[in-house]
Amino acid sequence: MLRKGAKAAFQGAAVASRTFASGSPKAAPERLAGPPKRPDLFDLSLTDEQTMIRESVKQFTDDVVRPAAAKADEACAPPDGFLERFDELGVRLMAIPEAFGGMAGERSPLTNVLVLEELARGDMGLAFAAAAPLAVIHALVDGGTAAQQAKYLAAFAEEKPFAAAFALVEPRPLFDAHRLATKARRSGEGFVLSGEKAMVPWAKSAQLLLVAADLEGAGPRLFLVERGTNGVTLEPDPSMGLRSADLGRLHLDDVAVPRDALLGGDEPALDYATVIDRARMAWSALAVGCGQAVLDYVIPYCNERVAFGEPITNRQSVAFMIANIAIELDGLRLVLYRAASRAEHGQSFRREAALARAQAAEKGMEIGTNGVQLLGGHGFVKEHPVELWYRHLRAIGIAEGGLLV
Amino acid sequence: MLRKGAKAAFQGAAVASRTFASGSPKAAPERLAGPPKRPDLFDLSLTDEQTMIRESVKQFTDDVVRPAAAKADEACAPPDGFLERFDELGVRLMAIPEAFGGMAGERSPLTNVLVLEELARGDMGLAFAAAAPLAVIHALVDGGTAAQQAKYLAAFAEEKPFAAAFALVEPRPLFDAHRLATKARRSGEGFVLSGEKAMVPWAKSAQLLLVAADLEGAGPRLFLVERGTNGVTLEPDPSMGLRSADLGRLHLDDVAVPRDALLGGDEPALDYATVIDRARMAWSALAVGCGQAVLDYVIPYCNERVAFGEPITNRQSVAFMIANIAIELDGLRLVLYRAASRAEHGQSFRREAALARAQAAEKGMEIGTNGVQLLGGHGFVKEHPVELWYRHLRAIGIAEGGLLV
Amino acid sequence: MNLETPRKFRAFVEQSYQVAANFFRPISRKYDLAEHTYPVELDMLASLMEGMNEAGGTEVGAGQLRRESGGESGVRNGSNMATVLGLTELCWGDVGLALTIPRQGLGNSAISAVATDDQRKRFAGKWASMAITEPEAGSDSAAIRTTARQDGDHWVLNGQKIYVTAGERCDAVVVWATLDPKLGRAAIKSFVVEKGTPGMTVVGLEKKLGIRASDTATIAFEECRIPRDNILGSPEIDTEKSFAGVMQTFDNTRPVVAAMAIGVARASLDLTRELLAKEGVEARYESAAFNQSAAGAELLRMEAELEAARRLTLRAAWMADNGKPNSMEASMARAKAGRVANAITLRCVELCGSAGYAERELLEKWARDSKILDIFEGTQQIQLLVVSRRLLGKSSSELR
Amino acid sequence: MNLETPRKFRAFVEQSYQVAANFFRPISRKYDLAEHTYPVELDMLASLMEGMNEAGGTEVGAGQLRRESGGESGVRNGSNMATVLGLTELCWGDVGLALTIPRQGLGNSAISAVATDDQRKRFAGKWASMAITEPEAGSDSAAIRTTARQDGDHWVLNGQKIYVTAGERCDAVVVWATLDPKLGRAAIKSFVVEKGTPGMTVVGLEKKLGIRASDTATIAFEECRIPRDNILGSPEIDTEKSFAGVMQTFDNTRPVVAAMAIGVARASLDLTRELLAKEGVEARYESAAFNQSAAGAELLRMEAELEAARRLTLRAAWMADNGKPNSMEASMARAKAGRVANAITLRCVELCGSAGYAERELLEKWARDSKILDIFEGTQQIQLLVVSRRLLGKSSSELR
Repeated sequence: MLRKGAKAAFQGAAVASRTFASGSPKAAPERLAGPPKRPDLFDLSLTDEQTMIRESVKQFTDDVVRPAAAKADEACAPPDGFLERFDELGVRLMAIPEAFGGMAGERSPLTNVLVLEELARGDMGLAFAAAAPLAVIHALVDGGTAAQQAKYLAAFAEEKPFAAAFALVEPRPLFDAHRLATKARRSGEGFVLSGEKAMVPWAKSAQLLLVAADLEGAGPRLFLVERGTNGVTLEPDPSMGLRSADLGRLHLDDVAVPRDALLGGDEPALDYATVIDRARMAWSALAVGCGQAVLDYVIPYCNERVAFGEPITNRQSVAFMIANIAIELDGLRLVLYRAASRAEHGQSFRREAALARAQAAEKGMEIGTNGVQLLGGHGFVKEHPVELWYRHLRAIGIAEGGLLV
Repeated sequence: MLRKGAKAAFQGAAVASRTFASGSPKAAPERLAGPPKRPDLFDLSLTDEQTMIRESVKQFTDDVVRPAAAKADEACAPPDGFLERFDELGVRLMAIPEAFGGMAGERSPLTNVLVLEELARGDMGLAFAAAAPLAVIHALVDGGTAAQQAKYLAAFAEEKPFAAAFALVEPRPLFDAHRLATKARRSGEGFVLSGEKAMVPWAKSAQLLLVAADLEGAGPRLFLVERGTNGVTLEPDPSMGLRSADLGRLHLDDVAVPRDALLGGDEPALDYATVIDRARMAWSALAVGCGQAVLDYVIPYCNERVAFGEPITNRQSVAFMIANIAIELDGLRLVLYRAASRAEHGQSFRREAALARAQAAEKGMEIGTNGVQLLGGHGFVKEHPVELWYRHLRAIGIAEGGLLV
Repeated sequence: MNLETPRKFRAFVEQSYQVAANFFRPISRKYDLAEHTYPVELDMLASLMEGMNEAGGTEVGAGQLRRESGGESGVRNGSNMATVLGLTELCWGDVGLALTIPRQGLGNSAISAVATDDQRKRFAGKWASMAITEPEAGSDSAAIRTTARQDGDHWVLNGQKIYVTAGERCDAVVVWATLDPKLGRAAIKSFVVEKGTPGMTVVGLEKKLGIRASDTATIAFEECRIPRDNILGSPEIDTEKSFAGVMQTFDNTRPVVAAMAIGVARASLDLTRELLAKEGVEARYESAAFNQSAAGAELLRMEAELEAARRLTLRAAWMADNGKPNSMEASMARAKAGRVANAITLRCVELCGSAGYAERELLEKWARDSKILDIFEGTQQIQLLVVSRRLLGKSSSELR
Repeated sequence: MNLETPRKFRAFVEQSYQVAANFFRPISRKYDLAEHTYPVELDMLASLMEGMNEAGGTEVGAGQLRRESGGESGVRNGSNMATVLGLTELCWGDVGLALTIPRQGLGNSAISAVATDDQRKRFAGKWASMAITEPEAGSDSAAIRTTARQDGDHWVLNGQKIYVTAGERCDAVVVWATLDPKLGRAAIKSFVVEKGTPGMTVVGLEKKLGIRASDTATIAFEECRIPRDNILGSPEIDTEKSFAGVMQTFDNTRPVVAAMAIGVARASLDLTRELLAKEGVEARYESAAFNQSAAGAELLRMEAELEAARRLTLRAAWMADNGKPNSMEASMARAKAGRVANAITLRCVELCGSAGYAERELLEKWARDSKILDIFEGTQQIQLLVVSRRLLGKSSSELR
């Protein structure tokens, strides 16, 4: 009944679905190269450009994201104009090739990791919301056909950003990204999609959906589905955390899409498994950012908190718990950076992304629950943000897709 | 080559295999009942008899087992006359029904748990050695045919004890007690056994072996195999811990045994899975005993050890590690006692035995490694027994069979 | 030895389970969403349960704990065990609702534990909360700044208390206050303050991560005057015994909090087992953890951890019922149950994926609720201090 | 950013691996069983390796660590990283043997770190051990009671040291001693004592849980007289700086111990993976942990933990090579690697069952060897103290 009500609301006037013009396709799709090779040395330094981008995101995080987090959590939606404010950083245009009106020079997974990490330091839900459209852009750049790029990248390059989402997770226990229950079958010239997706951001406003579905006979594939298509419903699905991303559940009831909806066409340039790996790195980046927020918060808090006549950080159990947050956080971060830097330099990264994901799921939640524990009763109430991070961090290990680096 | 040499030694004059006379079977096998029902209340108290037995084993442990542990570990064998000294406690005769010359009144898995726990507080390897023949006795009492009982229980009830062993584990990674590689096939009137067993105690002197093998078409079964049978070889197999039990590897090279070797005959009274469960409780009991040894050792040691001007137990990291040893140890102990008391009262105990095993494997090793850690460098040298307990405790979760409660 | 639920409590446990399943579960999400709204359904339940208790001869809720004096012959399974068993069931239903059952507050348990017969009579039927924590003192009870000053036939209380569970809804509050801040723990006493007493004000309610059905109040005392007989225990300041008296409450209530943790963890585990079974994944008891699926092995491990916590908790309650000193065992139970329950509820969400993370199931709620149960009645760290001091024979100044 | 093994070290890493696989592994069990017997095979190896190092321009062993002064332009991958990479490989072969390679002692690393040019020349080619621990002082270096008294052109040492790795086999010992026990850490200095110096006696060898190929000696100093120039660093007692100088060694050696832990853990993991693969069980990288077999999931988890330890270790070495202060990072690496390696080696034995528990495979040996790597150069707890003091800005008197 709840579902029905929501359905009605979201299919009706509330969603002003945009339409996408076909544009004029290039002869071949545009792809972006990775950054130039650097000396073959172990090196943890960032490039000047990375430092610069990180600094500007940091500013945005401190000024906009963190202050908005609690309210957005309560409202189950990002604040009005959030996507526009984020867009002022230029991240969107820097992801779109010049041919479509963007200003992308290169494709750097590592820079994307740094951006996500920094955003999630402010709020994981808002980070998800901010970066969700970028995932669709990245997928189009990496794997779209010339026609798909002309149609959608051009739209993404317009003056104003719009919400888009990459829907992968399905509401099943032990969901496996490589065994999808959402099915696509060929029908006439196009496809018919049916199934359910969970943890889709921008439930109220997403205009374009990148949907993972099992294409009969071919295995998992990605499809571009416009919001206004018949049979597409997005109902709100508030969850433990990530609420500020306006999470929704997507219902695909025999949704007919044209032939051109299959990302990359019948022989996609983009390997599905690689997309999963890139998404896993993205979620690990969110775990790192949120974990850093915990660490940065508990250090001064516990140093100032006095019990039994001394700061509680004079006690080993408190101090060591904080030390272990720092150790596990840095360990996870370095595992992730290695995966991302391998991706950046064209090396295989399936194993490394898997290790990052495993660490993120385990250590992320550990940091989240210890963050609350360190504040004791104060950690349990909404006066302090640690309870929110606890809820966010439980998403790690559950979320798949949604983001890309 | 090593194996060949050992084989020669152990098949030759070194092993004076005894022979077993058939005796005169009773009309029906003797079985022992559990203890009488008690008031249906949650109650952690022991009966007077249990307290008495535990006290006498405690004395033996303090006087004989603990002092012998280090040397027996080095010698890879129990001290001379160990089985005889243990036998003075009367545990053997208390396991054998009166009909065969024993003095058993009842069958109490819980009492057996208490005995094993107390022995393992002295040394896990010697506890294994001491109780190994009892496992064969228990199996005969619980599941032997009248003929098997007449032949073997009468021998067990003779004046002097002899070594016997229940061989179950196989030297394979991820060994599963329910999927045996050791095979038994029917051949004429009897069976032919072939396979390999590991972690068999009393390698040098075991006279009677209870061997688990997969009987074609019937699944896992237990067989009574006399040491002197052709094709039976036991070679020493020293391991990380449990060395004092004289661990060996048993080779069964097409060993022909008579029809009567199948424990309980074709329709065994004793369910194989239940035997496994009882053995799991036994190993959990050893984990509890050895864990208790660790706890009892580290408390005074750490209280006396001074660093940075104070006893190291004034530091939370040390104190909490000890507290957690106590908590996990008691938790495991209670899980085990519950399983044993269910077995004692005729209630199902598969689930509870499995939970005890899971806890024992995890917490046992945790206690073992923390015991060494608490002594720091001193824990790493053989002046202190914690390194031995570390090695013993790694057997938990690996060992199956061997013992029964 | 017998570690099963005794027969005499089985019907009562079943009743508690029915309450959890039929009263709590249906309104569980409703009051999680409507924080600070009183669950009116509980009024009926409270009456019903009182009837039930009278009929069955056993009590539910934390309100009836009593230490036995010991020395009597025979083993007893009494109110501590009943409470532990009952609350495990109720919290399988909903921790927040269980915490806000009228007349079953933690304060009631404090009163039961140390009240005189006269006090017991006077406060019978009152719903009593417990007010210990202050803004500047978390687990550090010696730092309590709320004062109680004797003035003729009255005590006059001044100070502020936070995190008072059911502080708004209750009829009375058991307040920890010091007779003399300079004398440390020895001077801390507990006082019963009835609602409506001038000078006591509920100044605010917390917004919380979990147990949102239960209200958590901040209460201010300003020249709050209560009868002299409202002190629990002796008014004498005895450096050895006084604080021990106040602390003794914990020996009864810590197992209760452990029981609550076990209840919510079992709820998560039960539902997860059910949802995973639909995917064809189960724990197999006959196989070792590493001989099965990862999810099956995790179920097995969680079940074992929960079993350990549960038996530790029953032991602590059994000791209390039989007059055995159980401070260490009470803290062991609470330490183990608190951490295990939090870990289990969080893992269950992970295993159930987005199905567990969304509000449609209660799994995510249980993962929020459970966290407080590793903080209530002393954090994990406080429990470990209690345990290790006892084990190592340390004073609180040696091992801080 | 790049977190791979740099190309310049790859050949060297491969050589180290070959040494581990072809020299160490074949004699690994032999010297585990024959404790206190010098592995004569190592004499040849030591010469071979020295040739190798000269040819390759990189060094192996803990003997060549040097902090860079920083401030130079460009990123450096220097001796710290080379040592970490090399020792990981060697300890994949055998930790005990790696610890007893002639002329590659931890004492050599101490000399490299702070020696003057003259000292470096004088002690070149010497195999130097490190003597820190005393019977009454474990991780508590301030409690050192071995004294160094100045007497004309000499220092005179008195005291006893335990747990001196390679203490019997080495040519010289770097001894921590105090100039004045009353002055605490500030008065602790390190001194090089050459073997054969009258007054220095190896009084005994330990029997150990693991690393039995390596000798662990107790050494007594009785009026042991050494040249004045054998002090490492300044003889001045400067409350701020002196101990820091001595401690600075740790910033170089802790990542090395971490590297050793990583090596032995990888050995266990590699073999376990191989043995499990024969049973048809593997970690699947494309699936989440809970979507595979329990054993596969455990392999995945262990691999992830080891990867985290390894990257932390390389970071600490990279910082040392680039003149960045790395005390905290060195302790993070050592803390993580020590505990992870112990856990992994123990788990691998469990996964391989009796096949892993028996002496036929090296798995049980690695589970014994690994334990010392969570104790060496400061226990786990000491590392956490270092990390938390830095993070929280605490002095050693505030956070003890």
